[in-house]
Amino acid sequence: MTFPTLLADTNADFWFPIQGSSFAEEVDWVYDLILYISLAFFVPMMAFMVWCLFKYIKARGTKAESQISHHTTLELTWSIGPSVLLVWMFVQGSISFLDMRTPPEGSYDIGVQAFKWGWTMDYGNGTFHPELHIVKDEPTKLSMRSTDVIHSLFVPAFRAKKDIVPGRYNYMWFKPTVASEKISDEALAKLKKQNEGTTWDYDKVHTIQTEDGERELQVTPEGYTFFDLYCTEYCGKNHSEMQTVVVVHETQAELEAWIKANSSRGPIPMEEWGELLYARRGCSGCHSVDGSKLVGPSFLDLYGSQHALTTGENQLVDENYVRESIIAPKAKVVAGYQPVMPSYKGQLSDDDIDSIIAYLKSISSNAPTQPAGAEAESEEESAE
Amino acid sequence: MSDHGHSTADSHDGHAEGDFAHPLPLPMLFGVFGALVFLTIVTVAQANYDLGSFDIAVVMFIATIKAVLVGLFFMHLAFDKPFNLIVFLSSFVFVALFVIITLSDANMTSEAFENNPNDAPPAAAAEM
Amino acid sequence: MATIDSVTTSTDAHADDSHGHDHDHPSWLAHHFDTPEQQFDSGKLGIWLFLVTEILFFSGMFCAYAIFRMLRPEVFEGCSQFLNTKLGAINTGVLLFSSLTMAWAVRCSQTEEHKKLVALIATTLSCAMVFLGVKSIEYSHKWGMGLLPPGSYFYSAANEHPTAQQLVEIHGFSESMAYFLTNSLYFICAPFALVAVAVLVWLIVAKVSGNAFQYACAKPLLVVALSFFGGVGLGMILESGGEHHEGEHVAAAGDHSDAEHGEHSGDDHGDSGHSHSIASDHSEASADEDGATMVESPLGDDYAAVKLLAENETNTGLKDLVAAERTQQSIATGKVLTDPAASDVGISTVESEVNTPRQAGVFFGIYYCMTGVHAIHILAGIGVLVWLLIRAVRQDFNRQYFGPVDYVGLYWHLVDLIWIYLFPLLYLIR
Amino acid sequence: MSNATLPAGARDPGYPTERENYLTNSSGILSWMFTLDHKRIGLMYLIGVMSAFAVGGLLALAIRLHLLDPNGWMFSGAEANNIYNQVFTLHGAIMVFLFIIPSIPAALGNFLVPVMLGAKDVGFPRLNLSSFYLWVFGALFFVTALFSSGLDTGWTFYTPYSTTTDTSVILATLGAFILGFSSIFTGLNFIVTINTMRPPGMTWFKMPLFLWATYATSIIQVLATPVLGITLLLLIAERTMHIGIFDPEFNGDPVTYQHFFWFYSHPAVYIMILPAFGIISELISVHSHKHIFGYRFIAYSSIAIALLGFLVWGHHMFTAGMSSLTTIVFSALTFTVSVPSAIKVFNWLATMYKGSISLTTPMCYAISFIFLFTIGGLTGLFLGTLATDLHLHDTYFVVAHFHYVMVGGTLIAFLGGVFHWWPKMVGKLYNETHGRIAALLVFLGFNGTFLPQFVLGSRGMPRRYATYDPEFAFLHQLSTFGALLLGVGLLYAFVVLMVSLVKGRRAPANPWGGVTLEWQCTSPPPYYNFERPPVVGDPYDFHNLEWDAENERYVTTEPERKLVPESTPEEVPVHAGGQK
Repeated sequence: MTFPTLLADTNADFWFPIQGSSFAEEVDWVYDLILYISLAFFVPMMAFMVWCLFKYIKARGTKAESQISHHTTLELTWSIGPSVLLVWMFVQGSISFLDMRTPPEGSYDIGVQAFKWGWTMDYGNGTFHPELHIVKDEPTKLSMRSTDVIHSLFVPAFRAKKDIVPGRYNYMWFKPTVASEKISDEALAKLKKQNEGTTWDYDKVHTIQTEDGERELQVTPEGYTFFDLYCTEYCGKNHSEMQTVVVVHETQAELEAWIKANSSRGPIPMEEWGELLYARRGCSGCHSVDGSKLVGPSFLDLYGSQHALTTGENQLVDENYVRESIIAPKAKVVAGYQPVMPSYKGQLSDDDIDSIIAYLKSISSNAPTQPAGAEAESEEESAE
Repeated sequence: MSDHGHSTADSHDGHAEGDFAHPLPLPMLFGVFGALVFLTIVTVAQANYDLGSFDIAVVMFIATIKAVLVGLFFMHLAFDKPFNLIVFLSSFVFVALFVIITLSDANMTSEAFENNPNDAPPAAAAEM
Repeated sequence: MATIDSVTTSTDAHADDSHGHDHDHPSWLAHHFDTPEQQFDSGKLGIWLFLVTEILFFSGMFCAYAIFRMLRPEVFEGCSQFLNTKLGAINTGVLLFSSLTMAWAVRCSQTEEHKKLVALIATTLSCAMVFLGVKSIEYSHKWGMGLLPPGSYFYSAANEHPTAQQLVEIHGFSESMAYFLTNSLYFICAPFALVAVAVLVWLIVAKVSGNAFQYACAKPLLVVALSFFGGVGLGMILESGGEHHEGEHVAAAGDHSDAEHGEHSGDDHGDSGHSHSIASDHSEASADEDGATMVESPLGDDYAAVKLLAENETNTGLKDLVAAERTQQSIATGKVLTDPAASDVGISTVESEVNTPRQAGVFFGIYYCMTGVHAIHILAGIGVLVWLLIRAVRQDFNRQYFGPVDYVGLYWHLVDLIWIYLFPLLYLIR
Repeated sequence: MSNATLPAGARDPGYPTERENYLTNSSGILSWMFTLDHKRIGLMYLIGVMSAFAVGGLLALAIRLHLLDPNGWMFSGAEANNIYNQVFTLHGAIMVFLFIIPSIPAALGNFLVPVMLGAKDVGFPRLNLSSFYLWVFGALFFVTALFSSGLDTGWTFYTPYSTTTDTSVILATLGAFILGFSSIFTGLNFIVTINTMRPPGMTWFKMPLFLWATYATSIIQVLATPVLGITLLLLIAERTMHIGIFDPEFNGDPVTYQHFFWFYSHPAVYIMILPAFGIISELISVHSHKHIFGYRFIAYSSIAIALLGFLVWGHHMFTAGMSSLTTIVFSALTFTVSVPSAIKVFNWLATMYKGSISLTTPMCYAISFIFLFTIGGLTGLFLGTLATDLHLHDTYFVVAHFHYVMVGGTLIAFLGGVFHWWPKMVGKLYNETHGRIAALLVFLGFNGTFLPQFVLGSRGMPRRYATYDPEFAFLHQLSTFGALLLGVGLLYAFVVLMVSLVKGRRAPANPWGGVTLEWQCTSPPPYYNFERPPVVGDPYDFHNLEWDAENERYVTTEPERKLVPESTPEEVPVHAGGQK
């Protein structure tokens, strides 16, 4: 696998990943245009130089054949001549660029929250998910926000990129033209079984039996093939891990079904939903569940424990404190950590927060049996 | 030692004897100072009147006249080598370049600023 | 030419002025120049280039000023009212006068009037000191009121001059910082007082030991050092004169602010999250209702100032901001349960907490940067002028060698030039 | 001078005596520390920037070794990503601020400008020394930052990351601030020197092209660097006092910071590359023994690049959220800069045509330069074009592009310059064969390192990634092996130079056959450069040079030009009476 494939049925060429959006063809065309113009200059120039080397390397002391010092016509020609080509490149590039900056009316709007170090896509109606799911041939507009530092959203297959500057509203749009595939349920079940107990590795290449025979695929936990989505503006420690995937659905209905399935807890127990939220909403980037210290305190045995705050006070980790820390993370920061967590105010429903609390309780040995009492107690405390 | 002065104060054309000093006449210095003080009073006085959007223009105009006076006479650019004047003025060209482009870009993108007092999030800006 | 001209018997190249093979060089002409005029022209071009760098250096701050004034004109207009025009105008006059004396000093160095030269340089220096004295009154006054950059802004119209204790308790300053802020004038004056004493001691020592040269240097310098306090006095008189006007303005604003506090006591000072006993009276009144508020007001300490600015009828943006702030508070405290499905609060609409405006502070951030860097240039100017003064006492300059006076003069005029722009831009916004 | 085999009238300055040699005319560490001799200051700079380059180069190797494996090979543990981020930040900051910017102007420029000009020293020798010490202080700040808590912002110090990270941003920015002043003083000194200290006869168009390039560079240094100064100062103020200009948390705007930063840093790119153009113009002409082709076009294009360079900073920010209009205007302006750069390359090629080329070590570097810089320049077109830039911005394509310009351009030219003027600086000749092998290794290693990165970038590999997707592994490994080869080549070149100090043959005054003034004084030059102002001819007129095979040197056969007339010159030089 000298030049590994991004997707098994890729039409990626030597220079580029697969053309996944309506921009791709245009951008690649401009790229090729510049490439061929450049080669048309580069190759003859270098050939000329090498020829000169062969022809004019002389013994020391030999006088040069000519001492010509200038030739105004020639110089003017090569100064002005190439400018025409430059204008061509500029015009082509700018036309495509304006196209890429102007979203068509009625684009499908998805909110994007970028944070250190992860993504949350907002599908409306309280549905949030780290993966970007969109519909084929449907112009999609991303309204992007960052609350910490500058990030940049880049989907190579779409040839689209835009910085997400905190303090500003940032937009981008694209129209995907290639849909993701979904592997069969049996194959997915097999993969799930193989990956039991580990976090899902998106980058892992699986050998999967499909209708077209055996293929090498990277898939999401739900069995979709995908395009990579990177953060391309340096944003700190785990910048290189600030990646997610784009899944392109064949139809709007398919996307809506997926959104529905991910919109709320549904029938599953609270702890389990909390665990899912922990993975999906970016908590895992900063809070471990194995006791190791990352950017934030570990969640293991957190609930019910006492923590010193940066102000020097002691704080019991109870339901109120957890809720406050999710909504206003910078109000009470545990000593030894930076106040860097973004607020989840308005992004988690009460049920979501309760689920996270339930999940925290489930992985803590300090969790008291009578949570209601703790809550009442802390309310008294803060009333003082 | 001050008595040994070569009394070149009055001979402005120092170049003739290889002398390049060019002392400015005192009345000129005092005249310029008087003009500067007068302009300061004018600029303070005009601040009491609301000239609307002309306000900044008027203020900058007065300040620029003052700056020109200081430059030409106190800094004797009026009598200096032209090259020095070019050097000095060129700096303003680059300042203008820097300020104008940066400012106009901030102006054109200001609707995207989250805490722009005049906005709610722009609903669907035609252009991003 | 196998060996080069053995006439050169110079000792060493690095001890510059002692270059042996240029016997016709006067002591003030550097070895690598041919004529005094070449030396002067080189220096002059050099200093002009340096001034170019200075202008570009300041351009960054002017650019920042222009951007933020364009974005938030009402904030700049409102905050400019806190600056005392009288002090600014006096300082402008002082600097203009110092420019006059400097230009005159250049003339004296060219005409070799040495005594006058010393006197004029000393006058220029004294003006610089007066300028700094007035500036220190302006600064200390604002620091005490909390008119600071956004990071530490704590101005509140209701309590204009908080005590050190209040600063510690309400605004979370460290005790030493609070002490500094409330007594900043003394801290600023202390080094100048030390310098004045040092010069006095020097003067006495020089007099006693009979060192005429040092005595001649120290005498004008003592006057210079003392003029700082002249400036402080001048500033105090004018500032107290200006207090009336400013006090009125602020008091009026304060009334409104208090009224608002009465109505919406829930959104009080940000640090009520730490809810201790709060010393300031209006906060105390609201403290009990505050109890359940766990969430820090994102507007933070300068909320009062934002409200103050929101008084302006034209300032709809800030009015909305204050309104939005209230709604958010009630949501954030958890008193109002939000159903995400119903309200559809998404990423693009949620006010992010870190992006909270500290509107007023930005003006003061830029104000301190611009005037502060300018003041640093004044200090640097004082440094070189002192050097010039000593050389002038030594009678170093003549009509062939007056470059240093001229160069320092140009620098000094540029500092003046920048103030000519700073004054209307900062003090005279309507 | 007593050489029988040469035509009558052949002249050569011979060798300096111990007392005249600027290296030996005074001794002791203090005579170096407090020297005002531009040549000694230049040599101290050379040692300084080479040490900085060594540190930056080792950091670069660490980066490449880490990227050998998709999950990181070099650093491990919980802090691996952090270490990687600090390493690439310091690599960038050290290379840019401590090496590339001062490399040619401050090290070679200090040595050459007065000598090429025919002056005794630069205009302000004390300022020159102080600018060297400012460089040292700036470097110390960086070292302190390195040893306190590192620096992980990237060399661009983008806000709000730089205002929130807990590494030593303040120390590093203070260092860069100080280095900025060092750079300003150097530039100011050169402008004054070139304007007022030219000897009689040295008109603007008789100046060697290296001086034109230096002059253009100095203009940028004086005009752009102060803006960096104020930007960094405001950044420090933002970090300590939260003044609310750049930090969105306090109502500032990060894009404003980028405008401020790139207003300096784009012209700074030309501070880095323009002097390299100057060196290559000298090298190509001297080693082809042929008059430089299109002197005026090359000279004017240097000035044009310097001025146009101020108009294009926005092309670093195409994806950052500028308005569409600004973006398109900046794109259009960006293309204009490519024209003067292309003019130079065409002229160099034309200079080689019908020349008499000696494939010496400096010439090898000059040829590498043309090859690599052309690639660097042409790939710039992809980044100036808006549509392709949106895809390529902040990917390895950009990394490869600027390394082709900065390393393939500036570093190669710097090496070429060092090898070209080494005999002049130290008075020793190095081994040509080994010098050429080193140049070849550097060329191959460099292409091995950075060619794969173009492909990586266009395939979507983002830059500044400590770990990466496995599909990029092969190209990354290729690049790492190239880097190792490049490292070996550079080390080899260094050894060649060091060995020459010990075992090298004594260098004649004119080993290559150059006509510019520095070849008319001894190797090494006397401390006073020229006893009296030299009389200047065309700096690229090779008619009157003859090869003296017996002594392996070039000599002048031209009848001795009249020195300065003892009486008052008819044409009054600029500094003595203005433009007359």
